Amino acid sequence: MEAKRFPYQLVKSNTPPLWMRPLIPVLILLTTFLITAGLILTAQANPFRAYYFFLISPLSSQVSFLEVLVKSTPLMLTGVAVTFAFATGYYNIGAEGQLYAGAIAAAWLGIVLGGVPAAIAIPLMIIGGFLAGMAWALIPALLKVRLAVDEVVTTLLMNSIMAYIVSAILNGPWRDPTSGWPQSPEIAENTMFFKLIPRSRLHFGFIVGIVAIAVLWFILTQTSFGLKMRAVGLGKPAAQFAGINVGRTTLLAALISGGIAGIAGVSEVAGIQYHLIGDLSANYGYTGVIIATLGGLNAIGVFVASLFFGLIDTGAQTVSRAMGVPVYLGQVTQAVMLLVALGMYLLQRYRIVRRA
Amino acid sequence: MEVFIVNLIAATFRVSTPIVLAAIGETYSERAGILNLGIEGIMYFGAFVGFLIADKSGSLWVGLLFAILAGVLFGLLMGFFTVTLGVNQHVSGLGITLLLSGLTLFMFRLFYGGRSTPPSIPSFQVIKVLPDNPILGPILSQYWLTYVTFLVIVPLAWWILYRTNFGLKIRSVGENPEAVDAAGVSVPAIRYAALGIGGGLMAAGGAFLSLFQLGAFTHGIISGRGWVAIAIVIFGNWQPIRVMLGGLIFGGTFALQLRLQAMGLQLPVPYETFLALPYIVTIIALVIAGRNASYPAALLKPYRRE
Amino acid sequence: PPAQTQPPTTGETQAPLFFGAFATPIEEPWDGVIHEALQKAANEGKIRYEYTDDIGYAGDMERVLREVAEKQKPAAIFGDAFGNEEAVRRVAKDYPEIAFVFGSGLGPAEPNVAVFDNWIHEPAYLCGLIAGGVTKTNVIGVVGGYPVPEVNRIVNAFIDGVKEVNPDAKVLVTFINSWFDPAAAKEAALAQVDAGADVLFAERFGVIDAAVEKGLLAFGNMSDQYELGPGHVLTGPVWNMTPTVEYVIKQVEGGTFTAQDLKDFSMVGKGGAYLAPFHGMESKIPENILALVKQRDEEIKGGLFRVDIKEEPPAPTN
Amino acid sequence: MFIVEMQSITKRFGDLLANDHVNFELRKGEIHALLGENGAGKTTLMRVLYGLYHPDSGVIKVKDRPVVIHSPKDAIQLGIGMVTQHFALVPPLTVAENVVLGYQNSFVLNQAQIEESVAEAARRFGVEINPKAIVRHLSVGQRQRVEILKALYRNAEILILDEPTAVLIPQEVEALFETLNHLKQEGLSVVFISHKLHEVTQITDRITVLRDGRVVGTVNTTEVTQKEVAAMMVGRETFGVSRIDTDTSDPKPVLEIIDLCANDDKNLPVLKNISFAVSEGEILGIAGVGGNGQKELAETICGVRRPTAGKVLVEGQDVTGKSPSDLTRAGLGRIPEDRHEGMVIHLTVTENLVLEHLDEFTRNGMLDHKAIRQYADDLIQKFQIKAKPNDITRTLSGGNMQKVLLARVLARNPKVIIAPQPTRGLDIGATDYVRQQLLEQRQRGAAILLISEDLDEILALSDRIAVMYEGEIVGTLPASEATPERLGLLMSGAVKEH
Ligand SMILES: Nc1ncnc2c1ncn2[C@@H]1O[C@H](COP(=O)(O)OP(=O)(O)OP(=O)(O)O)[C@@H](O)[C@H]1O
Ligand SMILES: Nc1ncnc2c1ncn2[C@@H]1O[C@H](COP(=O)(O)OP(=O)(O)OP(=O)(O)O)[C@@H](O)[C@H]1O
Ligand SMILES: [Mg+2]
Ligand SMILES: [Mg+2]
Repeated sequence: MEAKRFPYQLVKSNTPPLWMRPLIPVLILLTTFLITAGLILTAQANPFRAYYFFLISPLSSQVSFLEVLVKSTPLMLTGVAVTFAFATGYYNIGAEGQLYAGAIAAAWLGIVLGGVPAAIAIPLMIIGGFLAGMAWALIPALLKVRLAVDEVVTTLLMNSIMAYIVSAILNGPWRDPTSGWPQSPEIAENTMFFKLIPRSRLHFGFIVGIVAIAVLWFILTQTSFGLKMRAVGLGKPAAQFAGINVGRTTLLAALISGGIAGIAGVSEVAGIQYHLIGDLSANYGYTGVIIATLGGLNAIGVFVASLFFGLIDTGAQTVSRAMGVPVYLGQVTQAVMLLVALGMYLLQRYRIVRRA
Repeated sequence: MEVFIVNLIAATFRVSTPIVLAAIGETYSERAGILNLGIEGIMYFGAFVGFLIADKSGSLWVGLLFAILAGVLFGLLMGFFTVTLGVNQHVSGLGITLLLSGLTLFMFRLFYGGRSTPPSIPSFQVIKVLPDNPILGPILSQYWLTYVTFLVIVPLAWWILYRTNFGLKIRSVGENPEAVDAAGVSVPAIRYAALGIGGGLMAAGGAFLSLFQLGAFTHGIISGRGWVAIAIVIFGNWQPIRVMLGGLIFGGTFALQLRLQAMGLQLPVPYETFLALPYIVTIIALVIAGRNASYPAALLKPYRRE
Repeated sequence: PPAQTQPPTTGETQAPLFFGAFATPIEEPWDGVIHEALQKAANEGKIRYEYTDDIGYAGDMERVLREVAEKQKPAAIFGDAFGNEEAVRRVAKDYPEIAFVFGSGLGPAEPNVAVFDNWIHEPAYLCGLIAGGVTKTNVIGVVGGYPVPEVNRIVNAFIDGVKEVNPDAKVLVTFINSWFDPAAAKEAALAQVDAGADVLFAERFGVIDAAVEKGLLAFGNMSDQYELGPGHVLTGPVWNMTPTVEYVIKQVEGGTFTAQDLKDFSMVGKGGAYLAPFHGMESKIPENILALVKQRDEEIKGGLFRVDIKEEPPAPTN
Repeated sequence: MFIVEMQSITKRFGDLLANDHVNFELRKGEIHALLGENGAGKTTLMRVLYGLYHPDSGVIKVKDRPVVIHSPKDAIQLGIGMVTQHFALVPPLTVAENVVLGYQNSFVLNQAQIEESVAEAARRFGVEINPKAIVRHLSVGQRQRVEILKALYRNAEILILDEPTAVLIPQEVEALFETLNHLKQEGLSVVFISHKLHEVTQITDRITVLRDGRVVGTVNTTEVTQKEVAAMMVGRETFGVSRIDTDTSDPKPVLEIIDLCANDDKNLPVLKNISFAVSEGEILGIAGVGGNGQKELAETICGVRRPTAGKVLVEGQDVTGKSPSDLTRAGLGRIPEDRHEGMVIHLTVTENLVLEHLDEFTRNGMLDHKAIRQYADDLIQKFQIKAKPNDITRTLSGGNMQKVLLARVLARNPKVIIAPQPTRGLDIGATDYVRQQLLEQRQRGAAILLISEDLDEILALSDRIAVMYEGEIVGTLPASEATPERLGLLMSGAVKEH
């Protein structure tokens, strides 16, 4: 006997209906708003005004809009880095550590390359950061490919090890000689990334980020290496059977991933900080995992997601200042949005139909 | 020297307690096939909720209870994403850590905002079992939760996993959820249960810091202890007793490092070497175990029937 | 729950707007001291005050300062520049009409960057005297965050104080290499206690808990921390930013603000640093020591006694 | 009378109507076959009965009482047990733990007691198994026994077996049938899903045939011929495919295997000095009961398993230990044993078609999308694949997936074709198609290595037949001399013929 049931049900469908696609981001925003509005109210603020400051006001002036781009730059790079790995089925959670590896290299090169023309020094720094990130990614990647040691765990552990390496360097040989603060000496002027727009902080790293997005798109969709990556990511045994060198593809993707994360470190050192510091990254590596996932492991998605996270990061401080809401609202909102989005993207794979 | 070692052992148990609690919690989750990267956030939130409720209610016990309930709740939320929705486990876990660390600080600011000395309350006191014994005296001078952790929670975890039907279901669901489903046992129910227990233990680990060790809540109170717990679960090969040993090794190195510093000993290597040691050792352990590392086979894999 | 910023009250709209830009959460003691002094001035109606905290070191300081300078146009911005030195100085250059008053390890910068620092080495020295006098084991423990100059000079002054009254005493120094990990700090202190220490200096949170648990005496740091361990906290060096804030208010109102080192306003002479009240704990300190402390305190105020400023990492003592 | 009645069951997956008003009745104490081509809806219907799927409409009655089965738990309580094709066992646990999993209500797990009770149940139902054994170490046949015991232990009165014989060796099939007949005497009712008509006619009492999600009819087994049943399944008269003898007077060996050795996943020797040769225009059939190294033989030749010794030659050229892509280039056409492991099912049909030959569609590292599309369109048409080029492969039926694989391999006119279990799990229509294709390739001059556990298939297609037993070739016969009896003796390891 059929029990009484809800007359509509969710049915899995392979292609989401077209009308639903633009609706999804709107739904995500609305749900996030509803959930966080409660928190904003407990902080005795008006949620609508808070969201105005959150999402609109950063876009309302050129200065703050450029700041959104500045904030998106490292996220774009780590997002691309993580996507390379995840698309190949290699779960690199280590972008954070790889970013710092790149940053160490950039700081070192930035110090020693004083006097070398920028046109040479800056490419060298980018290459150096790429190689350093790659080198740090090499250990877990080799362990994975050669010994089948799970990369989720090793990359996560490598992040902690890198944090201690940075701490040891900054509290040891590189402690700033003038301030005594745990930060490296400043990099030479000629190795600093130039500004794209005068009187703003938008620097060359943003271009590097855009290039990374373009490279990701190109490799994933236009090259046979990209198809190999996706094949390995979606079905290892089958890819292997079809003659794809799974180990090499995985290794290469993992190394590219680490290298690009390393460039994110270069961009922060040479574009923003001009020093190596222990707090160089506001968890950009971990946020990269989130951005890659929300971006659906494709270039356009990663681009949009990183801009959006840059916006929220920027907006959070504005809300806090303008309305006296604790600055941590930004973090909470990002998290809620992530979790809501995870749920919604899943919904996208279903259709609502009336029961027969 | 003897005194040094005795004190070191005492400190080792003290330092390991929150990590072992959290690691056992993570063991339950991972045994059921869910990698809970929300651990760091759940510990943080547990530390705060425990403190807040203890402060407002005036009872440490009520505080601890609420911390555990909060942990269970967010363990279950992790379940909602990874079990019910079947979403990527890393991302869900990182999301929960992001959410809870933000939420903790948000609430901390609302309740205790802007004070330059951290709010504090009288904490649970140390219980001395053999105060006069020169060796066991210092070692058996611990908080009650430390005794409970090592004498009850760890052995109980072993017993539950290997000697009860519930444990059989947890292990099975982490190995082959299809089998559990076909046997008429609800896969989500078991996974939710394991995540709930796990979350409760993680939060208890956090609350140990705020209600036992410090009687206070501050920023940075967890400082990565959750990630250490993750490493230790792997190091311990998902077996409670070995996980506990991993926790003790970590606690031991940490305590030793502080003691060598306190003795004014100039170490030939940066002190960070000691702190990084547990992670390095875990990676080496993974390499040695290699292909044979007995990952729960269904770890990270969502299960859905249709 | 308390709102974060002081709502402007009628009649006080002319009061200048001061802004706090803090890299750490205001719960961190260093920025907490600055925040409290500004809040106090605001409560007294001398200024209007808004702030943002936990800006961090990942490059956001510059944006926050620029946005604030553009939109809020405050009369002065207070904050700490440690770890964000360049950002602060870069922005300041673009807004010469705003007074930038920042905690800094470097000097002032024309035309509008004034610097200050916590110069509490003098009361720290006094604490050293007391510690040297109350220790029975002749072992004293100090737990600090990082060995940066601001911390080193407090610790070194404390050690010098100990040495004056008790040259044989041994001072153990441990850095936990974190600004915020009270559990580690407590464990470090317990390790020192196990190594014989019976008096503890708590540069960081967590250490006083160890003293309470072990029934020992301890010194707080930065603010009056008696409530963290009643009956155990003797006193401690206190940093008071109010003299600095009041001075800057006067200058801003008088239009005389200049780039300068405001160091003096954070020292004992101008009331920027002092020994925390004893809360009745004098009884635990020997008479002669108490007298010596009073004497040295007067001498310091009168400029007759100089506490050395040593900024290199403290060496472990015998 | 009827222990189970399923009335007008409808189940949709998206647009697909997997069960369309299906009526199915199971009598107490009968063995009832559920027959139908791939995708006919057999598994779906039984998953509905076992509570794994919820029907969109329809009524289920068990012992004349209408019931709603939400989950396997409900099904088990109603006395229904199901053994799926992919076993639902937990490999690191013991047999006893697997059997009691979810069925013990006590909180404490008493190992000794459960082992005893499982041993007792095994004796009672005549299922031979050691309760203490770790499932990981058991053979496929033994695992299936654990599954059956699991159902019986739960007091199942209705046992569903989904393609139980697909993975069994003939002896194991015999043993299974004995067990089933025994259980039937005890009053057990069995639903038996299979593609193999001779098994169905041997063991069952009644047959229900499904086609495209609908019931074609239910008949008494004794009243129909295999041919009639087959016609019901496919809606047409079937014709078997078989080899026509050709002149093989001057054989030119194309594939040569010389003293090949390899280890299995546990690093134990599984291939022991295998040697044979396959000539141009010849099909060499490798017969043998499953698990005697056939799988590993195919894997080793196909470059996915490393040989420990020996040589593989293609037209005299040594290709031992070469990578899969080198092998493909050397003219080796490789059909994977497991379709799902041979194709990336989340990629499109087009992408899977070119995956093996990416280099040819790459210019300076970039994909030549136009050429790829052209190639895919051609193959889809030529091999009558019922799919669009951009369909995700996962959405294809098993038969169409196999066609994609065949297209990928055969389009290259390979000199050698390795075909392990090429028709496993396929329905009659698809099976015919695949066999036809292999014979055409033979006609073209390819050397074909056909590995199959289906003796009928081996006998129908092979020019010569080699038998594998415990990692060795124990005999090779020309087709003209091969009889099922001689092959059976070799397969059982009783004799060797060289
Ligand atoms: N979970 C599912 N989601 C979507 N479609 C499904 C699912 N399971 C089965 N189908 C589809 O339903 C139809 C019936 O499938 P079913 O597995 O019942 O066939 P079958 O008769 O058991 O075939 P086979 O002989 O290959 O085992 C097929 O077209 C199949 O593609
Ligand atoms: N989740 C699914 N979505 C779409 N189609 C599915 C799904 N699961 C199964 N199918 C299809 O259902 C059909 C029957 O499923 P089944 O699992 O019985 O596969 P099969 O082809 O018979 O292979 P095997 O006999 O090895 O199981 C297959 O064509 C398969 O592609
Ligand atoms: Mg089926
Ligand atoms: Mg099938």
